[in-house]
Amino acid sequence: MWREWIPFWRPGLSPQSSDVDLLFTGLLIASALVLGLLFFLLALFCVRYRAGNQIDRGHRTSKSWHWEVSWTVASFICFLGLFVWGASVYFEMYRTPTDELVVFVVAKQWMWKTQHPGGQSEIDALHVPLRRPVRLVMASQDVIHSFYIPALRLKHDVVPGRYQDLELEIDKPGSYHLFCAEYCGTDHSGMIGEIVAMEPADFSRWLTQQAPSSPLADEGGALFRQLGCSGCHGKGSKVRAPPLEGLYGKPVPLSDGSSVVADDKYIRDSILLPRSQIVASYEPLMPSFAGKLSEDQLLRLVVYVKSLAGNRS
Amino acid sequence: MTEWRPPLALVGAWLALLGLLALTVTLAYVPLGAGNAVVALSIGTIKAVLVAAIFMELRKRHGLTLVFAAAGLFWLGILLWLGLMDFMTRT
Amino acid sequence: MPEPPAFASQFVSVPHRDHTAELGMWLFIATEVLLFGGLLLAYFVYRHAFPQSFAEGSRHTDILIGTINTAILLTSSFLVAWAVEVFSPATVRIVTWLLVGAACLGLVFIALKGIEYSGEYDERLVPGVDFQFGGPLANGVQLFFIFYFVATAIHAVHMLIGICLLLVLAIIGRRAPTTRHHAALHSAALYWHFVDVVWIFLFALIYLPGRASS
Amino acid sequence: MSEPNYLTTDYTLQSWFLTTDHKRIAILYFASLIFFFFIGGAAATAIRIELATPQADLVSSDVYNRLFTMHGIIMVWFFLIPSIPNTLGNFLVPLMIGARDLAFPRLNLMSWYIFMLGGCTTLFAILAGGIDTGWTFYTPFSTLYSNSYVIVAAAGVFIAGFSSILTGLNFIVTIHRLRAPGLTWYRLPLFLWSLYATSVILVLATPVLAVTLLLIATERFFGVGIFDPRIGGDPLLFQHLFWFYSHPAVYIMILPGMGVVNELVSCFSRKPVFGYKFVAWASLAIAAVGFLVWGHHMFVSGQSLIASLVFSFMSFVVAVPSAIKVFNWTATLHKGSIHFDAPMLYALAFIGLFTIGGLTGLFLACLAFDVHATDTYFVVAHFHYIMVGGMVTAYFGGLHYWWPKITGRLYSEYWARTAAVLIFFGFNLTFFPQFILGAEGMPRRYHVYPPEFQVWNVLSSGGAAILAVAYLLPMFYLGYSAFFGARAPANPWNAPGLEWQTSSPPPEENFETQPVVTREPYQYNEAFEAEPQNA
Repeated sequence: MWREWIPFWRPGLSPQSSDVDLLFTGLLIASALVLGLLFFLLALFCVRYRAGNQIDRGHRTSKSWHWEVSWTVASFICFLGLFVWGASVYFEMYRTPTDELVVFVVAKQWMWKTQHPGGQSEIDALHVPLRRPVRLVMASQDVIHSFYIPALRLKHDVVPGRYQDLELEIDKPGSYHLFCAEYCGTDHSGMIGEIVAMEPADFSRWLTQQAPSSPLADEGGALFRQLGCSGCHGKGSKVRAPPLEGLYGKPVPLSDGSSVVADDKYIRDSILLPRSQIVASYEPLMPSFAGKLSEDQLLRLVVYVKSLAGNRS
Repeated sequence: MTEWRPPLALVGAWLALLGLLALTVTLAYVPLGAGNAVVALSIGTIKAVLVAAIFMELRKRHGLTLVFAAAGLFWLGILLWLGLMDFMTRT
Repeated sequence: MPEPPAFASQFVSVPHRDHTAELGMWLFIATEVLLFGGLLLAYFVYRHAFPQSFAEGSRHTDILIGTINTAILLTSSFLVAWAVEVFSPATVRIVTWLLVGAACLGLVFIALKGIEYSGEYDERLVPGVDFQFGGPLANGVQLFFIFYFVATAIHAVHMLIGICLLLVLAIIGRRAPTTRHHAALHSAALYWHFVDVVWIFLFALIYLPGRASS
Repeated sequence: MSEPNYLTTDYTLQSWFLTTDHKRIAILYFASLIFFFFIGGAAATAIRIELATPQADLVSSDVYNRLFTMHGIIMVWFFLIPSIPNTLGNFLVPLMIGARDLAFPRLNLMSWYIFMLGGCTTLFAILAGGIDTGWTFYTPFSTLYSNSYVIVAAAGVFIAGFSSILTGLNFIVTIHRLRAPGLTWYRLPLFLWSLYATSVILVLATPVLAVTLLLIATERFFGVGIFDPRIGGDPLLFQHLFWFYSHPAVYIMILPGMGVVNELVSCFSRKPVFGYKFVAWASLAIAAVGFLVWGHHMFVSGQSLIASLVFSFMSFVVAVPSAIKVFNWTATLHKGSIHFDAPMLYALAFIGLFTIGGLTGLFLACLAFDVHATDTYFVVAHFHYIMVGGMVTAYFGGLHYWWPKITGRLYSEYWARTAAVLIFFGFNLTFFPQFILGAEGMPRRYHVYPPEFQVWNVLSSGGAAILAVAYLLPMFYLGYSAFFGARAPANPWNAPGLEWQTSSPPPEENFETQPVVTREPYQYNEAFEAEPQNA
């Protein structure tokens, strides 16, 4: 890594946080230079040209435009550089790596509930294996919260009514703060937790030690039958509804001629707002489940539909 | 005694506005797909221009008055453009 | 000079005062444009997200009343513009009647609006009070009707203010019409026309979508 | 001094509360703003005392949330936004352009009454039980979950907004139409250019806030509304509408401060402002581009990446005119003859603190760093550097500079300099540690916090104590001088501006004869003390 050649450089917890730290350092240096120059000039002028000091005040600069143009252009170029740097690091955060571990996060006043695909759930805590990209799929049950891990320089709001992805990866074992960064009411400052990063082996041991609970997909399947979804989407039902087997991750042709990829968000939207995106050659018959499901139940359904990706009917 | 009579421009504008209203309502029932929205908003804009130019006497004004009248529309454009940009480019 | 201090001391002449007042009114209209602009952004965002719901919601509005109301407003605007145009000491009577007529048309508009609202109440289309709408489009339709009620209510408040202005000017103007009254009438007319323009767009956004399909 | 001035023409209550004299209305605003400033300041003091320890020991979480909300709402809408425009601006706009009054004097009085109505409504909400939404009123918390007086508070802010609109409208029309003969645009004091730019924002941004608050109140009242996520509404739409106003509102708060600093720097270095036209147009550029940057408050909210990119870029662009101004002020000092009177101390403090605030603004405009720093104390420190270090400092500077003109009295220079220095150090001690807190990741609006943040919080609270004392000082010596100070001459700084060419305090009609302008602005001569005009 080329960063190791920077004097006094301490690598961060993750490649991404190192990038942000470097950016921060760059911003600090640039600001210090500007501030230093400005304060130097202010002090110099204040001392030299204080009233009563006998000094040559003739030949004042009267034509100012070339000064103006030069410092305007200089600041603009500096700012442009900082903008490009900041934006490129930002876009790195949104790159989706392969082989991710997916963890679901439900935020509600005033707790974080995290759920592993195997059904293990935690309150105000999240255990993750080291050096493995983790994708958090986050939803809020009530107001806007914000999932913030200062040590990773990572934050994203969790807005009710939609899923929000956040990619994270940790390279060093330890436990780190988890804060809610968007004001959410009385116990906002109590909505804090812990991110525990463990060696992969420790992590799998930890997973098995958790209270046995059924995998999310199984619970989703139970809900699927309980809510009557299987009545239409199930095999051999009378009503003609799009089959869900093998759906996840594939493009879906829509009735208006466009197509979308069936990701978490699409499935969630299709449950809540079934008629916003109608699958080509199907009738818009499905009722909306908006307001009838909690975020916990929704994500179980999504996981269930996702688990059907493997088996083609 | 003719000084109470409305100028022809006003009467003309009024009749044109009523005509455009009839036109826009009629066209709303003609299936044009996405064109319906375009037609409705275009005719709305023409009507608004008529009101502004003739009833509000903007055609007789110049300079500052026109700038002030346009300022609100310009900033409305900023609001709609940048505001909609987010919603149109969500993935 | 019929009016000894014809204009306040910060002005140098009557035209100076009147042009200043007109500029002030135009600036106020610019403010109002952005007031409705916030609503417009909301409308376009949701129409973009729920096109079918908005078409469906639109089909549940009363286009007959909407069209009549548009014609009424256009006509009352015409009357006011007429009054401004012919304003002079010789035309006091006709100007008064034109303003009263415009204000009455405004009241008819409000009355029809009330009938329309009560119709929507009977159809249980009032979000937050009584909203029952079956089917999968319900949410978008509800958003549409929230926009509908907020936008038309704000517009109606503007109408009521305008009606009061017109009536006050009609009453004051019956006495010797002065340049001051003309300036005031001119400003009030600008406001009234602006309210008219807002309605022209609200009409296109609320009543017209989704009529051609079902 | 037997000539009647605007203060002595009439002493009845009615002559104050029904006045249409812009100078008296400025005094009415001034008195109201002091009141609101100390309410907001009291809330800030309570917050800093609470945060001296990591636990909750002074107040409960509910009270704490109400305190910072009250601090924000009062300070933003009832102090910072009206501060310079409605007091100094109201007083000076007609004087500086050589006019008898503003274009619409009765509208001006009306806007004060509207302001007070809004202020009282908000105070009622606070006294009745408070508001706990933060000054940003984010949905769906404010509409569906908060159980506090959101509608009343929103109504108060809504009403006060119309006062802002009317003031802005009045200024724009006045500056366009009532300038004295010979006073061309490029002869206007730069303070007026910045007030003009401010007014543009007031007129064009405030209505969007008004309609947004209306939608909030509707949603809260009816239990269902346009931002409600349960029916497919998008809380981010609220944020767009809110920040369309509230980001330009930041420029409402800082532009007048910049305007004041132009006057101060020029007067106390006895030189014209360097690059007059660039500074003038920079004000308008800030006002215009300031409308294109609001989405930088939403980089982690889930808005589209493209929107974030555009807003980030525009945020860097809007920093350019601010940088131009800072460089021009510095260049103004070059080869000047610099006097370090109290107003100049404030102006120099402004330049330093505003630059720090502006540079940290760039940190926040920088996408990747903003992800870390947004909603932390870094943001809190940043905007306090702009609004308190910048705006309030400039306000104090301007108040001292024009104090002789407004009251006709001279204040104690010794105490004024002491207060200026104290404010500078108190301010930095209060807010610089908050940058460090934010960089370390302490979120804002936290009532209790992990103990490792305590050191910096204690420093900050200590600084706040100094700052509180420093802000109280001017109350005493300025208050004293208003009644017992030495009489001020018409032009104590020997300044060429039109407002100094009439007596102190000015007569009710501002000028005995209509002034005619024949010179460029800021034609200072070396002599700092004015010649005694008539003994």
